[in-house]
Amino acid sequence: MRNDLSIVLCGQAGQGIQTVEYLLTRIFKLAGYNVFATKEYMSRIRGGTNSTEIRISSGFVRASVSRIDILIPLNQGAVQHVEKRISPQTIILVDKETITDDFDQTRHKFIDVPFTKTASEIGNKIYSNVVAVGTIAGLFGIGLQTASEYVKQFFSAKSDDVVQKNLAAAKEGFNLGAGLVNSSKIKFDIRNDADVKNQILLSGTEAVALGAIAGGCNFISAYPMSPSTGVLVFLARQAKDFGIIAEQAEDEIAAMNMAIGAWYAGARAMVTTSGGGFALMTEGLSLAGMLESPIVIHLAQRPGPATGLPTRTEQADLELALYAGHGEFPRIILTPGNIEDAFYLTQKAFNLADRYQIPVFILTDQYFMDSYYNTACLDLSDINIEKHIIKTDVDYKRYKLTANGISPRGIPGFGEGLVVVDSDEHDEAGHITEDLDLRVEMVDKRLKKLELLKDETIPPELSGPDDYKNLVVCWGSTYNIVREAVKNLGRDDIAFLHFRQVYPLPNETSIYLQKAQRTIIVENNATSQFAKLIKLHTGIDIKEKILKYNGLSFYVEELTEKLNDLLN
Amino acid sequence: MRNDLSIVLCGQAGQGIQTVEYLLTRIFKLAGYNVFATKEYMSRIRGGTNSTEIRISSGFVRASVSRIDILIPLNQGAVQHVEKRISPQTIILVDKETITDDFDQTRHKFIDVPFTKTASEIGNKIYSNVVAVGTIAGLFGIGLQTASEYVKQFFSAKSDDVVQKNLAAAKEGFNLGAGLVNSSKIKFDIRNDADVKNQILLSGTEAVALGAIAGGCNFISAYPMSPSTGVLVFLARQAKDFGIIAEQAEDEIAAMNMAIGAWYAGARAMVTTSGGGFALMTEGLSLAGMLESPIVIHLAQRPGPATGLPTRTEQADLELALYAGHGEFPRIILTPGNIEDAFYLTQKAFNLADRYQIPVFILTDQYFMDSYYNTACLDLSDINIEKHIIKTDVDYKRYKLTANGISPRGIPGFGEGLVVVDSDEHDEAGHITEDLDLRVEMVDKRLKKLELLKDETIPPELSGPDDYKNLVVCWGSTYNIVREAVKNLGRDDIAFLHFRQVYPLPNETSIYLQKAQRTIIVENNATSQFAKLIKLHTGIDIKEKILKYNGLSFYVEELTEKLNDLLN
Amino acid sequence: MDTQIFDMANIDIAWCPGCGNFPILKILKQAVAELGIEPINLVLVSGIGQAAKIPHYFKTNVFNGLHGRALPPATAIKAANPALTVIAESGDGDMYGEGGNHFLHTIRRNPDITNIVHNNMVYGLTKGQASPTSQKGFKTPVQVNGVFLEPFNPLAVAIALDASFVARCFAGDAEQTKEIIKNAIKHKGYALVDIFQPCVSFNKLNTYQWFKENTYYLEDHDPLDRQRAFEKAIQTDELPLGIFYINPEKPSFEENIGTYQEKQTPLYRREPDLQKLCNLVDKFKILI
Amino acid sequence: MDTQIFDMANIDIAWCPGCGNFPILKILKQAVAELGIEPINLVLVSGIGQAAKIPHYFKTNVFNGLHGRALPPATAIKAANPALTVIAESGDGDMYGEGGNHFLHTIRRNPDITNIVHNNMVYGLTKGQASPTSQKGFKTPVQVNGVFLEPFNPLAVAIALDASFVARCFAGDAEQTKEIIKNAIKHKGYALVDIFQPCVSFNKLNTYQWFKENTYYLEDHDPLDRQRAFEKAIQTDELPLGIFYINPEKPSFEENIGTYQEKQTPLYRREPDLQKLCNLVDKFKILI
Ligand SMILES: Cc1ncc(C[n+]2csc(CCOP(=O)(O)OP(=O)(O)O)c2C)c(N)n1
Ligand SMILES: Cc1ncc(C[n+]2csc(CCOP(=O)(O)OP(=O)(O)O)c2C)c(N)n1
Ligand code: SF4
Ligand code: SF4
Ligand SMILES: [Mg+2]
Ligand SMILES: [Mg+2]
Repeated sequence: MRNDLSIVLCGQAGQGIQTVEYLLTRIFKLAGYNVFATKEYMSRIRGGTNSTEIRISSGFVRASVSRIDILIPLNQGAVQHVEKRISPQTIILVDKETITDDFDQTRHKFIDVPFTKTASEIGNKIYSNVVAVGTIAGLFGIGLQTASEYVKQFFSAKSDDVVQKNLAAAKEGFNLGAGLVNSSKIKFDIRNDADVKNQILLSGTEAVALGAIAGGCNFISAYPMSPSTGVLVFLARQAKDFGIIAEQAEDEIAAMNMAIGAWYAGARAMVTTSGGGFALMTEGLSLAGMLESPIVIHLAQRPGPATGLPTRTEQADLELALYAGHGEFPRIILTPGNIEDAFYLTQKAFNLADRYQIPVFILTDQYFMDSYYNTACLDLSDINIEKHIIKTDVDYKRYKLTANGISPRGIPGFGEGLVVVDSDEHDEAGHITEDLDLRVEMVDKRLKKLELLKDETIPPELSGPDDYKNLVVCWGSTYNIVREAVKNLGRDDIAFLHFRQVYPLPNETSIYLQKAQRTIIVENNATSQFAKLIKLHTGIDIKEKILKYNGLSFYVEELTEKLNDLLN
Repeated sequence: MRNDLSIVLCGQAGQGIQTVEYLLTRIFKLAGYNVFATKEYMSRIRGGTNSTEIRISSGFVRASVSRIDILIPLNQGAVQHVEKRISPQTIILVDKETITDDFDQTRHKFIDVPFTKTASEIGNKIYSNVVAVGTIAGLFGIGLQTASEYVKQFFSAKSDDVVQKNLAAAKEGFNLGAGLVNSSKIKFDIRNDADVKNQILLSGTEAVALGAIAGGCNFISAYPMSPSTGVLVFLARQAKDFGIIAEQAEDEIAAMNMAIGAWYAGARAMVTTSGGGFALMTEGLSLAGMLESPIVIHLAQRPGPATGLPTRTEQADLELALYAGHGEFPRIILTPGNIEDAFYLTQKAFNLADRYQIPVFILTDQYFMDSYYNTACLDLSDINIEKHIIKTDVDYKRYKLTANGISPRGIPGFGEGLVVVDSDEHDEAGHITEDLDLRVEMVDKRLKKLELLKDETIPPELSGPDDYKNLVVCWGSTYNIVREAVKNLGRDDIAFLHFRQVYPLPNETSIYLQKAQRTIIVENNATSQFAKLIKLHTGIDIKEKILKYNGLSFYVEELTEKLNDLLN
Repeated sequence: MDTQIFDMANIDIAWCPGCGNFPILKILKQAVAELGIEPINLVLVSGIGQAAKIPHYFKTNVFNGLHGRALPPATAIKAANPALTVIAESGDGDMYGEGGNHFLHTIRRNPDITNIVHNNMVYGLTKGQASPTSQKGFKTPVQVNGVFLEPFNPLAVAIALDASFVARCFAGDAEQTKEIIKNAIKHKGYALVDIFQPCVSFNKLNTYQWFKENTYYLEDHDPLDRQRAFEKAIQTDELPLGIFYINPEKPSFEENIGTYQEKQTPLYRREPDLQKLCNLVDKFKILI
Repeated sequence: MDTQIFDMANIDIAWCPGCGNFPILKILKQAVAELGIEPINLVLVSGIGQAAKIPHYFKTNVFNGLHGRALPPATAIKAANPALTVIAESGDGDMYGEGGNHFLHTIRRNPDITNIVHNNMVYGLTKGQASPTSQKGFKTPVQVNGVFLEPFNPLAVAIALDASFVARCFAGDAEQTKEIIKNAIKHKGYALVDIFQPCVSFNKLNTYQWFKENTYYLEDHDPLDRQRAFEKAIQTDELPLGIFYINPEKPSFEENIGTYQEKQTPLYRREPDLQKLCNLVDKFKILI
């Protein structure tokens, strides 16, 4: 009896999948089940076919599987949409009344559940979503109590009648589910774990935004762009409580130049965007490089080129982040692999940006932004907001030449000095210069900082036996997928190495790679950009590559299989 | 008696250096001397101190030297401005009346020449520039005839009086020069060469612009930015004669998107810009990648980051050109090393862009744009303007999947078909799609073209013995400087390899590099970007680097010395 | 001409049921059909957004470019081949937000194109943030306390720049909108048509009803009177519809550039004169 | 306050002798000095161009950013620390060309900054190409047959967008210009001051003389009358100078964002409330 289950809801945009997903994940968590959820959806507001995957388990679940144990199709064509992921074991809870595609009973296991009828009896079709929620709860023998309580809370804003109707819907659904169990059409028992109840359920978007607040972010300027908008929305909602200025700019160019201006005046600013929007920010990135301005850039990747697939995922803007901006200047690129990373790295990004006066990237992607799972509550105890601004004296010079290249950063109005920054090559005071010897000193000064950064990189995380023969390399959002896939292989000769900082590339990299007899890299892009970065900095050429670029992230089984094929 | 001479004019912006330079170079050429000229100047319109170097020789001269044989200072501080380049042999023709800095006669060889007085006697100080021109002519015993004729032509637009006065000025100057020779204060004899007279004198800017016309360019949209503006100016001037639409856009974003639109409608379009402006074009670059639109980009480099040194030179935007644009798509980067290259490569760029439906870069820099020399007239006999557009039929599909990834390109209004292009991922017809399998096919289609490009690269040029032990690697504008420096070394164990195409990196690269015992790379940047590209694609790590990034290109002697130091 | 000629075979339209984009699509097809413009001679240029998807539901030539960047390619396409009818169409965010600078300078350039803006006063495709034309007080996930910026006034700005044709209409009124669009297309030079378009999913403030109640048609208004046009354009208590301003004098961009003074041949049919090029190169011998 | 407090020690000014930028530099120093603004409380924000070099000749805080991008950082600087006096200053190409979109939307935002534009009707630093405000017929190395685009009308556009302060003056008239600038700085909200500035090197058309002959000061003009302001703004036979329009009602961006409702402390003096953050994080347990 498996204790790891995947439930998929599939239907049109705007059909209420989100509500079902929202209720189910919360109820499961309250009931003490480990939960993971992610979604794939089209670039439209209504119609089409989208799907949400919810995994529940006795242990941690943090990655997407293709396997579907329970499918709830909500519209015509839904089953077909996920066809490839359906197996003979897949239980399809279908409301034959609403969904009339003729299904091939021989190939699939259909169970007719009268969601709509039940709902109508309660008073309105629209309750069918909650009926479905109840049904699932029933299937798992989650106390009706828990479910009802949450449903109540959830609709608390609504009129009493609506609340009651929804409770009834949950109850009826629950009975439907329980019925299925009793008639032993279905049986699961997934152990639950009391601790989960007190854990938090957090998405990549929320983790980045919370990390920003924890980093002291008090200014965000951005232009909406999927999948990066969530961070702006989150901070806008928290603006009042945390004294954040959250401004929607007229374009990405304004967003970037505003953020740099904000840092100049003493704010801690960030931008959030995606590939095309970031392209427009690259002149501003170079400005930050020249002004030696801190700037935190959340770059949420999606498939390109150009508009590409706006609501899908990819890891193909690594080289863009690495080389964007004309001229030569240092930067840091952080690539969170899990929700906790996203929080702590974003928090750290503000400190790094401020200390080194450089651009710091948080590189995520749509899969990462839209995925969430339960995790132990974030530890804020040693959150430390480093402010590296000084009170200036009368003869303050913004670009004082120092041994390590870092000049104390003053801000206007704080102290007796004047703060002069200039996009032209400048002298120590910050004023425009054509002194070509000084030019060389300033270039060296800016590039020196790169040396400092190299000594303070976040090492990659090795998981698996120290005496590994095979090494799987990955970065960013694929962390948990690779982890589970490698675990599935059940071999004692394989480990995996995940990079949460890709640039500057940590010094440990080559040591880890040299130890391996075989190295396989896993990337969500078509040209294996990270392998190129590794080759450039270590000389090591990773020849075995597992690449995916259809707009989706890897499924655990898919990756397991690909790894198996390579290794056997 | 040396037969290679360097004359330097140094003075304020707007003081007429340009006139003197213009007259002298033309007169020298007409007199059958080989001429090379280049300039360094400040980012201002009046004042400051700029200098122009003119080299004349019996053989070809095509690179900048630091040595100054004759210096003509035109303002206070001019001598100091070029101090480092002055030797005891340097003859300084100074008009003590106007330039009153107290010179150190012991260290420098000053000859007082009364340019201004002479001019005033003729009628006006302003003739002093022409007096100076005459003087130089006299020094070289260039027939007064030649000089006068040219001066006459040059001022032909002006009133007769002005012409006469200038002729007088030239004559008086000539006598001054001749006088110096007779009083044997100075003596040169530089053989001249009848052929030179019929050669053309062409700058990098002119060569790129002429190449564009030869490539069938009939649309240029650009936003002014040094050092790239000259190409727009040149084509604007030729617009009427060659039916070119030359439009100054409101910003670089518009320029890029206009050019792509123009190609869509059947024009052959280019943009010209520099680093910061190009940064703003990078979203549009990605659009070209997705639309599979041809586009020719002239990117004239200057020192960054940000505004940097607007009128200076650098080779630090190679990586930007390589990786700009979000998402993954192929491109070509051509890097002319001499004037002829600039013409033929730009011509070819339009054919390549059209054939492969990709962006093609012409990567130059300020030194290259502003330098010129005499060369054999351009051979237009086998100029071939390849047009790769087809007449469409009713069921035309813009993105038809083909074996090599290239889909025949139709344009609207030509044929029965409809031409649909889309920045979203699209189907064969060009319409937006969320079919993720099709997505993969389209990515593969676009990237396939990169393989074709790799088989058609322009091989690097090896100069020197085939059995070289030491190899000097360079790209773009340093070609002639490296050539002369290597020649100066006078060793038979050294060769140099120049890349006029850096991406895709020619296949021959590793063969050449492997043959060398020692390889030294020469780049006009601080981080040796081309060495990184070579390492990435060949695995060969060039450790010995000669880098310059003060805003100037290399001087031949400087490079010779650096090479010597490394090799001995 | 039958509008069906512009219909696409079995397509799935990605707009929400009830969206104001549907009537606009229908009206536009009728307008071009009635003007007898062949699909092969028409180019729809758009940016990115819900409105900007319109070319995918329209059987003709399409250049669907970047968000905010429809006008520059539209200008270039018309310049490269004046025989084509070019319509640049997108949403309010696209044209007035991201694309604001092109809006200004395309008006100055005055290419003979039609600029249709689906003005739903919201960012639809990105799920309901404020657009430049969003009304004050409009609450969104980002403008949590409601919009406080002054709404962008496209008509007033166009008139300030002496645009050659400036109109506004309402997607809810097919007949008048169609006529206005036809006039805009027939007009030589840049023509702005700002269309009020209800977004049923994200703009619950400016609904069909709201637009009906808050708009009226200009009457005995002289579109040659710029001063009066401006007065009407800045009226906000009620929003006028119709043709606000026409400047019939202005030569178009294609006329001004001179490329077509001697011959009408589009660029793709022209060959560079290599003989002229030889002569030009030779000038670099004589050097004057 | 003595204007010398703003003088820089021995600097080489990169402008041409006779350039209209010199008087503007002098006037601006006087204006801020007379308003008693301390150098440490003033920030000059500029883009790139000849005009944009002005902060390098001015002893105060300076943010010399990118070409066309002075307004966004100026807005942010003011928002991050409202105690600072912020002036965004650049040329016509910078502000109305490359920066056109920020011009539009900064007016809508209405930050309490002063936007000074040195309008020499040409691109000076890049050697004389047309700028958005270049007059028709103006010949340049790029506009070889003379400019044919409609000149950009910054005042009319600003009034169309209901900018809160709109003025124009002439560098050749120190007294009036100084007074206008002082009013602009004192005005709460966005203030546009477009200054006619002769470029002696590249604009031989619009000289000191030309501006003298073709301008006049608005008289008994009511700056609260938007309609009339527009009428004046679009006058071209003669160019009016003075304060065209004032909208005294508008709250500034800093007021609207609410960040300073409770306390005036600038952002750099604030610390995030980690306790609140803990509570926020805890919400992700209860999940409503
Ligand atoms: C450079 C860039 N920035 C942002 C986006 C994301 N984006 C797509 S559509 C859109 C705005 C849509 O609003 P509007 O133009 O009014 O069109 P609507 O959907 O309302 O019809 C945005 C911000 C993008 N595609 N490209
Ligand atoms: C992105 C970018 N594009 C182009 C340039 C080149 N550039 C510098 S100043 C300038 C225009 C100058 O004109 P204006 O703004 O009117 O200032 P002026 O020199 O006339 O005072 C241009 C195009 C640049 N620095 N950056
Ligand atoms: S979101 Fe609004 S604009 Fe977009 S399709 Fe739906 S209703 Fe139309
Ligand atoms: S070029 Fe014109 S604007 Fe620039 S400094 Fe000279 S006169 Fe002034
Ligand atoms: Mg909209
Ligand atoms: Mg100007």
